Amino acid sequence: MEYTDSEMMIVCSARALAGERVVFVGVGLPNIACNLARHTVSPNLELVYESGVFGARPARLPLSIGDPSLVSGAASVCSMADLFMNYLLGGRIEVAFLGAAQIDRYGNINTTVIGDYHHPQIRLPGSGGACEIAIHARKVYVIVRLSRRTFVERVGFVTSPGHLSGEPGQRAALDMPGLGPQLVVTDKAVFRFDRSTGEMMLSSLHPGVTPETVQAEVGWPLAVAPDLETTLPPTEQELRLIRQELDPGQLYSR
Amino acid sequence: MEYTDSEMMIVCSARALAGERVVFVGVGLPNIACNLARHTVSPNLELVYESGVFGARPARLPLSIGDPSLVSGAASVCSMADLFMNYLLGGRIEVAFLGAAQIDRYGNINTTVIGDYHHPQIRLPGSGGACEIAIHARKVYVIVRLSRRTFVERVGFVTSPGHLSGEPGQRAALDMPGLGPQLVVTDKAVFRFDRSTGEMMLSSLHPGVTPETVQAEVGWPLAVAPDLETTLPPTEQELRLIRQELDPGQLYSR
Amino acid sequence: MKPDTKVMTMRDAIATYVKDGDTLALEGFTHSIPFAAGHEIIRQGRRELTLCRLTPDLLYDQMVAAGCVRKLVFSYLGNPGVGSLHCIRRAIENAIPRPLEIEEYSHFGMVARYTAGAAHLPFFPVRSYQGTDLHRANPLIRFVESPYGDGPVGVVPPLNPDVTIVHAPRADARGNTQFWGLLGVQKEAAFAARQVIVTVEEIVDEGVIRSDPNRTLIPHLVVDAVVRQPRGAHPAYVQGYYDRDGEFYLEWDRISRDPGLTAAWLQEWVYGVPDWEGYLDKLESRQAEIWQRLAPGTALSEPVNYGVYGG
Amino acid sequence: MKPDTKVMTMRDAIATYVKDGDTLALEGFTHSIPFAAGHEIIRQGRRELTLCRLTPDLLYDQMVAAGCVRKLVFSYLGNPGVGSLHCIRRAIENAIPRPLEIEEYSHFGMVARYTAGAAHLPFFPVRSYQGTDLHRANPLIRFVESPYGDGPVGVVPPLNPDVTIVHAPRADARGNTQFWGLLGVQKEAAFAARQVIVTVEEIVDEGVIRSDPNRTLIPHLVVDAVVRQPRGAHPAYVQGYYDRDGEFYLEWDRISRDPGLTAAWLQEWVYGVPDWEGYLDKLESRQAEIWQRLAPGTALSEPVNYGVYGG
Repeated sequence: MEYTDSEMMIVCSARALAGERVVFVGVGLPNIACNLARHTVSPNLELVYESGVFGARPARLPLSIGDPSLVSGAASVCSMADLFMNYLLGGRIEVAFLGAAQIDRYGNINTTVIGDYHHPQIRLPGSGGACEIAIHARKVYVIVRLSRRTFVERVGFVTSPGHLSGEPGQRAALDMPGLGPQLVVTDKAVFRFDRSTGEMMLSSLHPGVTPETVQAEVGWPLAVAPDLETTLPPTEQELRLIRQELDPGQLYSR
Repeated sequence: MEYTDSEMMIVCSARALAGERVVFVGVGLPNIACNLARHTVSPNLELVYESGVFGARPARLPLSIGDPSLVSGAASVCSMADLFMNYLLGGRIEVAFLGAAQIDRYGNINTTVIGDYHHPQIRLPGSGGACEIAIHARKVYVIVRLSRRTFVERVGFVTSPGHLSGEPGQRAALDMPGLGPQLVVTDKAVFRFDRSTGEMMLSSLHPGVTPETVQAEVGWPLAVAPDLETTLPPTEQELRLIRQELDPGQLYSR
Repeated sequence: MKPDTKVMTMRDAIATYVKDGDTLALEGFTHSIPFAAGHEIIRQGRRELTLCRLTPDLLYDQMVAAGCVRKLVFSYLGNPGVGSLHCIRRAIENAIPRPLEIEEYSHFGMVARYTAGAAHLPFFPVRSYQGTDLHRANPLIRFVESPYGDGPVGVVPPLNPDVTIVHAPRADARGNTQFWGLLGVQKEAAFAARQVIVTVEEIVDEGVIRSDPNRTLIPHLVVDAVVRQPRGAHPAYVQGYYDRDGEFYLEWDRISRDPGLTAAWLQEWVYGVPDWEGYLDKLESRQAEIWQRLAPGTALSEPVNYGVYGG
Repeated sequence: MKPDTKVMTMRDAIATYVKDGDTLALEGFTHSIPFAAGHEIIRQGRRELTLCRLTPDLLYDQMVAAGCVRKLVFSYLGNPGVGSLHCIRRAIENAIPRPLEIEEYSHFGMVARYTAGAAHLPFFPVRSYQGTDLHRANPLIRFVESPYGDGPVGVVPPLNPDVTIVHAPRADARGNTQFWGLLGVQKEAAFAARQVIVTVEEIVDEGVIRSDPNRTLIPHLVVDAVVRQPRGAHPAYVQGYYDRDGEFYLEWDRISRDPGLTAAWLQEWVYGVPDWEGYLDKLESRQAEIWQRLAPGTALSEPVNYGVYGG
């Protein structure tokens, strides 16, 4: 069956939620991925939204993390102070998804600015909750399209810390409870991180993609996992769920 | 008309609420005093309860600050975190009432222990919210019966700071937003504090009480206000309100 | 993460989650105090407990008298509206039935400790304690210099109980728990705990809970056991369910002054009954009209519309 | 203290309480954003404002484009689900229509600033910012050493707006204001402010409010003005009243990319109408079916019993 890049990213993200129980979910692809995981690899997955919602049962595809459909019928809705303090800092989040305008060799993420902070070339949205998520969630999964503009040797501004300069123990020394980024899902490949060097490494190539294609879009000499795999394409069941139930309007998965 | 010591204490406390708008109220005499003030000198007085209640309309005389009658029909009921943070520390309280097991020359209050802290002669209840009240409420009114056991030169343990050692500016130097104790209402007399020395001084004698009677129950040479007054006895209206409306069972005002 | 089916008997919930030596918080400010759970802890003979609570109230007085307790973490020791907690005073003043260690704060200090515990903050600023002797009595109360030039600020450390137990009006079977009336520190104490037992007046269909998600202060995410225990807060009250049994608070003042009477009371009302149902049976056999006496009238909240979006 | 009669027109409320140079917080996370109040501020020509908000959203994009704003205090600059806030980007990147000072935090940093502001705490610990460049960009983010030996902890200072404006489903005439749905930081921002304006879908009898006191997150104690302004959050939504007008969020992306179109839009929809009723009339004249399109179905909360005690 044919599938889109977005569908592949959703499927890879969903599969990586196998065995996980509590996920901090952003809107768009992560939202669809989390719901796909609930229908497949992780039926008891609990979704927590930054906006204050736990245990949502949306009657439609939510258009933002503040969508009213997330509230009606939810198990609990709390203030943002309670959400950040009691869920995120409280260590209840096992996996969180982040996007990135830039991500570097060690998984550090920039969503703040391109160019000088005070005289920016491009002003990006900023942290939102990403800085706290990167520090406190036990694992971070990044969803981002592969591009040389995005995958840079060193980000110009660290909004959300990854493995910092790569030396082991740095995160713990800076009192970060979370393990940092564990997975980067793109439209061409999936990356993991080398535990001893903190460095991003190519872990799985989507069907038909070569390592050279990936390297061309990455701004540093890319490490390759010894057990480099080819990503299993989306199954019929996964595609059916995405297309018929989770994003019937193909708003995000097109 | 005849009246009891408690009724006199209630009336003195209520009158001192003239012009005040937001009072932090304990149960018992302060509760009745605040409600009497609403019926007389301060009709717009707002009552805040440590338990989390604002704008209570109790259908009966509440037996504790946690009484369910304070909740039903209240304007707002919040958590204790919100009550302490947003009302008390937030500087919204103009007057608060405190009791005392010991109170000293400078209005410092002990409700923790008589004797050594670790090997106490008498273990008292402790602070509750009194320590924060003494620091943050703009003014503190103390209601306590006059007794040499209670009015001591120096309290054995400071639970709730008053004017400390009396030197002006000490409270501000310790970052205390409130002005400290302004009034001590007893069954024999009313005391205020000298602004320049921080010292308690006899301000008003209840009818028939002599300065000597008061001095006999106070453990230091008592200063006397230059304008020492005789307390006006409870009016008929005040007594009627207490007896018929506010404490018809004479639970506290007997 | 917590399993999906959490409804247990009180006996099983306490036996499963409460161990000798644990640090426990049985919270509820005047309102909805988990007496039934506390009695079961006494009955099961737990020992060497550290008990945390703003206001130990009669429940901790009873648990101290029963010899369950090594240490008390608190901010106000009183029988509200009545006077002293005599059993706790005996333990502190005279080491009866055993020495009792104490760790003492003010109310806001305790609130801040639970809040910091829930959020895994290393400390919480309280802007309190300056000019008092409380930080001399408790070296865990400390001061930090404000980095904005406001001088030293009192701080307290996080409190993370092994088990928090709260009593609530209603929850669903998974543990989504709703509260109304005085909220105390129940939410903070639950999120701060490693394990949470919720005892409730009613277990309701999850549709009831989900019709009003803003009232769910404790989500199933943090709940380990749900125990249906109607009237489980007696002699305290539950807003809208029953009134406080003020008579018992007065009677306890009389009983607790005397170690012999206290022991006899524990024997009769706690050890001498198999469970809370036994306690309630005994109560009703003595006072046939008790629940009529304590019944409030009805005052329903006006509903709000959450709206249906999509579907 | 606040007077008893607080119901005012939007025009009077803004004219009375919002001054040039003020620090304002118009809060509401996606939900219940006070657009009507913001438009009135633009219409009255306020200048040199410092605007605080976690997510500036379209409202602050419009206020920046209108030249009201000197400085922005924020944590996320985005058109949610759509993309950039083009007017704010133009101001930051190219000083159009004027230079815009920024002071930037993360979401929890902003939440913590309001929380500290409400409680008059000199700082609030967030356990964040280590390993980032955010504290290099904003020197108000600092670190203190934990007195319990946990190392340096990120802290933020209190935020105390001159005026906080929130939109809510209902309040009584004195200002007791109830919320359901997403709660954002409305409570904290209100308690932190020197003055508070509440705009509401409905002003209800105080009996409605007092039937459910736990839902009153902002008490009349801190409220200065109550403005009845149905549909006052359009194009944002109010839970149970109307849906988000997603089409306008998309349209604003197109309009706001072009300074000329932006100016024309402000002229037509803000300066060119006398008040929010004028805006709504124009909206309905263009889209007769708009409120049917945005109407949610009904999903009422199950009532709870608070009980009648005494009386």
